[in-house]
Amino acid sequence: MTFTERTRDPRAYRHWPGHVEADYIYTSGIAGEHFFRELRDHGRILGTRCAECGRRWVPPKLFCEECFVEVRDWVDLPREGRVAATCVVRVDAHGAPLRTPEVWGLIRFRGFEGGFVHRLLIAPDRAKAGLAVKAVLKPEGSRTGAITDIEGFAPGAA
Amino acid sequence: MTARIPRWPGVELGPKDLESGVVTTVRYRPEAKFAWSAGEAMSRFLAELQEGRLIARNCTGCDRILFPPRMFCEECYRPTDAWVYVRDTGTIETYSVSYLDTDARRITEPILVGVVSLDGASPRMGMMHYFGEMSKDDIRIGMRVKAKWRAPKDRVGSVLDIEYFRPLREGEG
Amino acid sequence: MKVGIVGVGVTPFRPTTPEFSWKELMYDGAQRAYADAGIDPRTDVGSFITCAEDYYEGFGIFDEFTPDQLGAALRPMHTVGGDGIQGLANAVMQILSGLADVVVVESHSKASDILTFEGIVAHGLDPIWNKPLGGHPNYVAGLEMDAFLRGSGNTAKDCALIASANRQAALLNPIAAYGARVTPEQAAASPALWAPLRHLDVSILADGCVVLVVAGEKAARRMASAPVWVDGIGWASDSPSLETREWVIPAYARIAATMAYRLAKVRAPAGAFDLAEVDDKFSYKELQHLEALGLARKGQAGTMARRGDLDAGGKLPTNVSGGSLGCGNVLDASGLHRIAEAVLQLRGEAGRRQVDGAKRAVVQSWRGLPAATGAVAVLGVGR
Amino acid sequence: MRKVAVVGAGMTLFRRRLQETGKELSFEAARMALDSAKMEIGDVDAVIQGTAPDAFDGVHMKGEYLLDGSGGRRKPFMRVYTGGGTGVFSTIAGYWHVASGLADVALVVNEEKMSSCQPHPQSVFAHIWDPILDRPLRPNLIWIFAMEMNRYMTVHGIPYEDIARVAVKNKRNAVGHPCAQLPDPNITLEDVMNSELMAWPVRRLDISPPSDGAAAVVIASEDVVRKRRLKDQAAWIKGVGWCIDSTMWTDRDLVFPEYVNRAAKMAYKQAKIVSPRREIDFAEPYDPFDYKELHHLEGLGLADKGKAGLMTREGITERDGDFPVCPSGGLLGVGNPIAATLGIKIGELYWQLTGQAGKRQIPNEVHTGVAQAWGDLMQYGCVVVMGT
Repeated sequence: MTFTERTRDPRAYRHWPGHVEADYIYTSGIAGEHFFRELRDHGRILGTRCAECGRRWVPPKLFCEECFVEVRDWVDLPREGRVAATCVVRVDAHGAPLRTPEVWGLIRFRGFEGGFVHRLLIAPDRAKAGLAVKAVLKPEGSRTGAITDIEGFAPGAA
Repeated sequence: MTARIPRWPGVELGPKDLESGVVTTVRYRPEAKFAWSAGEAMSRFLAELQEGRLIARNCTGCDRILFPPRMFCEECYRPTDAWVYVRDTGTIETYSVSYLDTDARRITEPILVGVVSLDGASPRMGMMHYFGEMSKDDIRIGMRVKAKWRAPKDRVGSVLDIEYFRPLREGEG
Repeated sequence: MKVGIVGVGVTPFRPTTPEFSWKELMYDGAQRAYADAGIDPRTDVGSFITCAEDYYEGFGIFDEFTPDQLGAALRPMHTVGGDGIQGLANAVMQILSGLADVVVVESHSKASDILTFEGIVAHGLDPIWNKPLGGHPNYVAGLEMDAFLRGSGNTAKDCALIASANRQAALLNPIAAYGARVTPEQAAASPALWAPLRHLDVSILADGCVVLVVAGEKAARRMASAPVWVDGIGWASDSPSLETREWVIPAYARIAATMAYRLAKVRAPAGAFDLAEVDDKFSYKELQHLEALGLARKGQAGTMARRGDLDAGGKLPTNVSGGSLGCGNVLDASGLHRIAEAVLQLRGEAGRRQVDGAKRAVVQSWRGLPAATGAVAVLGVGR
Repeated sequence: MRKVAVVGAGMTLFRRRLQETGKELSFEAARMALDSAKMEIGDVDAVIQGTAPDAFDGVHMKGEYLLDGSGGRRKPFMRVYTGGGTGVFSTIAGYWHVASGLADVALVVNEEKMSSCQPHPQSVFAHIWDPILDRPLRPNLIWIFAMEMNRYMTVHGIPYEDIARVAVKNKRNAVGHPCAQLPDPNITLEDVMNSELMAWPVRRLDISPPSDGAAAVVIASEDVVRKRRLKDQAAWIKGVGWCIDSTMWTDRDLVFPEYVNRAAKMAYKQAKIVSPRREIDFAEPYDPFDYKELHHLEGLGLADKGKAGLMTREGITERDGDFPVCPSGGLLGVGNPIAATLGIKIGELYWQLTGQAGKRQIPNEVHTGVAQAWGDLMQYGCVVVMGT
């Protein structure tokens, strides 16, 4: 029913399909470029340090979120982080059931603002906040300079 | 101030830098698929196209025949009143002779495209479409044209059920 | 100067609306608001605002497709890439600036046109740090729920209570799309698709349109016997980065509330309101937002739910509309929907849902995943 | 109503491809604007973001994504969006944030990163059309401008040379702009008229380029201007106006931008301007195509209908002419990162009015300027009048 008319046959209502289609290439940017080159070439994970307030940040940004000034100093991230929150996902990106659940974590690092939201390479029943984890990197040579160069985070032994 | 700024920010990249991995990048293709409800006005409009007809709505408030059809009049702000067929002949309001195809690629045989106001609708009301059976030297604003419909079996309920608008022949319309 | 709401229009929320194009849906919401306010949009309105996002609509520039159906052709109009309460904030500022006397604010959801909603939400994640990891974007909500429950002391059972209560409340709301007799046990046993977040903790998308007519004090008094005044309004964003935003008590809600309370001169929010409409796109969000707004003490929102404080007859009736869980998630129209509910309540026109003697309400919105933006409005009648 | 001024501005280079992320570009422009206003982020009460299609940068809810780079974190942050009109519109929104009293200082940041979109930003323009009426014809963006330009030229009988002169003027003006993408001191009328025919009547040099870039301005109340002693670097916002025309573009006569005219009248009324051509000293109309500068001068009431081309031919609109138009170099010369054109519209008004435009400074003394942007499907106009 639309205001003053009614289409009698509901099958007459049409739908018009469309796709907001485009391909994207995103640059890592100024801060991201340094981070991903170090990760790819040297397996290092870096954060930034704001000269104004002293806060250390990861992931790195060109600016301090707090002071809104340019950040130029790079610092190494501690090897070990701690899981602050977990999520066990049982469906894929489209909502279809997954055979093996995925475990996601929010990982914090002592002395740093921020952290990573990434996969935890553990069984779902071990997904618990408080777990100490380390980054598991792809082998040198197969790294491309992207966040996927980190395969995920796993308990200390990895 | 602007005269005294030593360096304006921005790091320029060359055409190949994104492609060739000179800088690190992420490639992505979003999933953004839709099926827009055509609703009352456009469902009927499309059904009529499939039958080889162009339909409008009239508004007795402002005494206009609105094409493309709509269920409300944007001038009077009230529901429109009735379905009205308009003719498939009309006048070229404006056009372009395009040496770019729909993907902005260069072409040598130009596409003629423009806006046709339709006979039977209120002044200037019409649609965008292609023009055919005329050359870039013939086409002009004010030219009288008629729709070239696809064969009934090939029509699906789309503005593409009209192939293009062609010059109106003597004795037509 | 004060600003008042003098007209509301809400279409019934439905899972799908094949009979309406997005234009026709907007027209339907708008004509209801104009009838409620008793105005002609072609002559009586100074400015129009719509709140919309390109990717929810499927357009490169959705702003193009907004004016005709609102009566805004050849009139001042603009789009806010934000929630409806942010749109209302623009209306308030235009009026206080003297740029317009009467402003129309619209927002809608034609979510049934979207075939790949998850894909669109995922497209809102950071391109460098999050997108390449893939996954169903509700992992963000699952993580946040875990962080919130852990950090605040509320429980998953409290969330199930909300998932049940709001769906049941919606049975009394004629516009609701998803009212249902869901019990807390049923909610708590629904599939843990993003554990700890479960299927019934998540609101379902609906189609609907909400339109407000807003006016400056003089015009409002002329137009409505009892305008609902916007006593305070605030909006704020936390860091968009998942990694650096606040995960337990969201900064966007806290800061927006501080701003709205300052303007409304609310010192002690806990006892200041007769009802609250807060965002519940996920069940835990209602609890989280109640605490961020200072309506519940930290860790106590769940206790309030268990004690019945949030029920229609309780201390602070919350989401008696049925919320997003019961009425449906209408995207950026969600905030306006709840404003419209509060307006009906404050006018005493909420029917079976009426909260007795409601004089002052607080309404809060959140933009949904993956945003960290929200708004708060304090509404009142009298004076 | 309290008075409101622009007290600082900043912008990045405009280039076809920049390495910075959208957030980083926003930060660079915003930081520069704050520095020029002698302010820190803590002085800012609200942030307004202008940015055009999400599909350029390729991020859904692009305003949310950009906001930390724009200084909006943990602040009231508002994204406004009027297609190509956003370049000037965000300043209008900034104006009402401050004029209303809800903010004393507002930071307006506009950004566009069109290079993310592959293989060419043109592909995004496929989605700006009505899905049922237009998209099946797979229109190319340049077509609509060609159709509008044809209608404008033919109805008024304007020779193409008068239009092409605008491109020459603006690309030459851009030579003085430190951020310019396509400055050309030696360009001639013949270069434009002989450039590749894209979609008649539009040739390659009639068109502004796609660009990456960001720009920002700081807007403050008169109290702030007084207390912080910013009077010497303040340009006051005297009037604002905006207007959208019907979506049904195939029902409108494209010969005259009525929506620009209505927006201008709204702004002039507030600014108490009765005779715009006499009371305004220079203009920054939106010039993504050369004919648009003329079209908009007519919409702004700064030229009679069909006569703006004569002003260009007679040199009136040159930087040292009687009525300078696009002294920045415009979109044609500096570049067209859609919303970020803030920097060459509002930004140029600010720099010119406060005598900070350096090599681009208009030789005659200027007291009042008008900036205008245009957007959507040839249907949006917004206008800001600023003065000393």
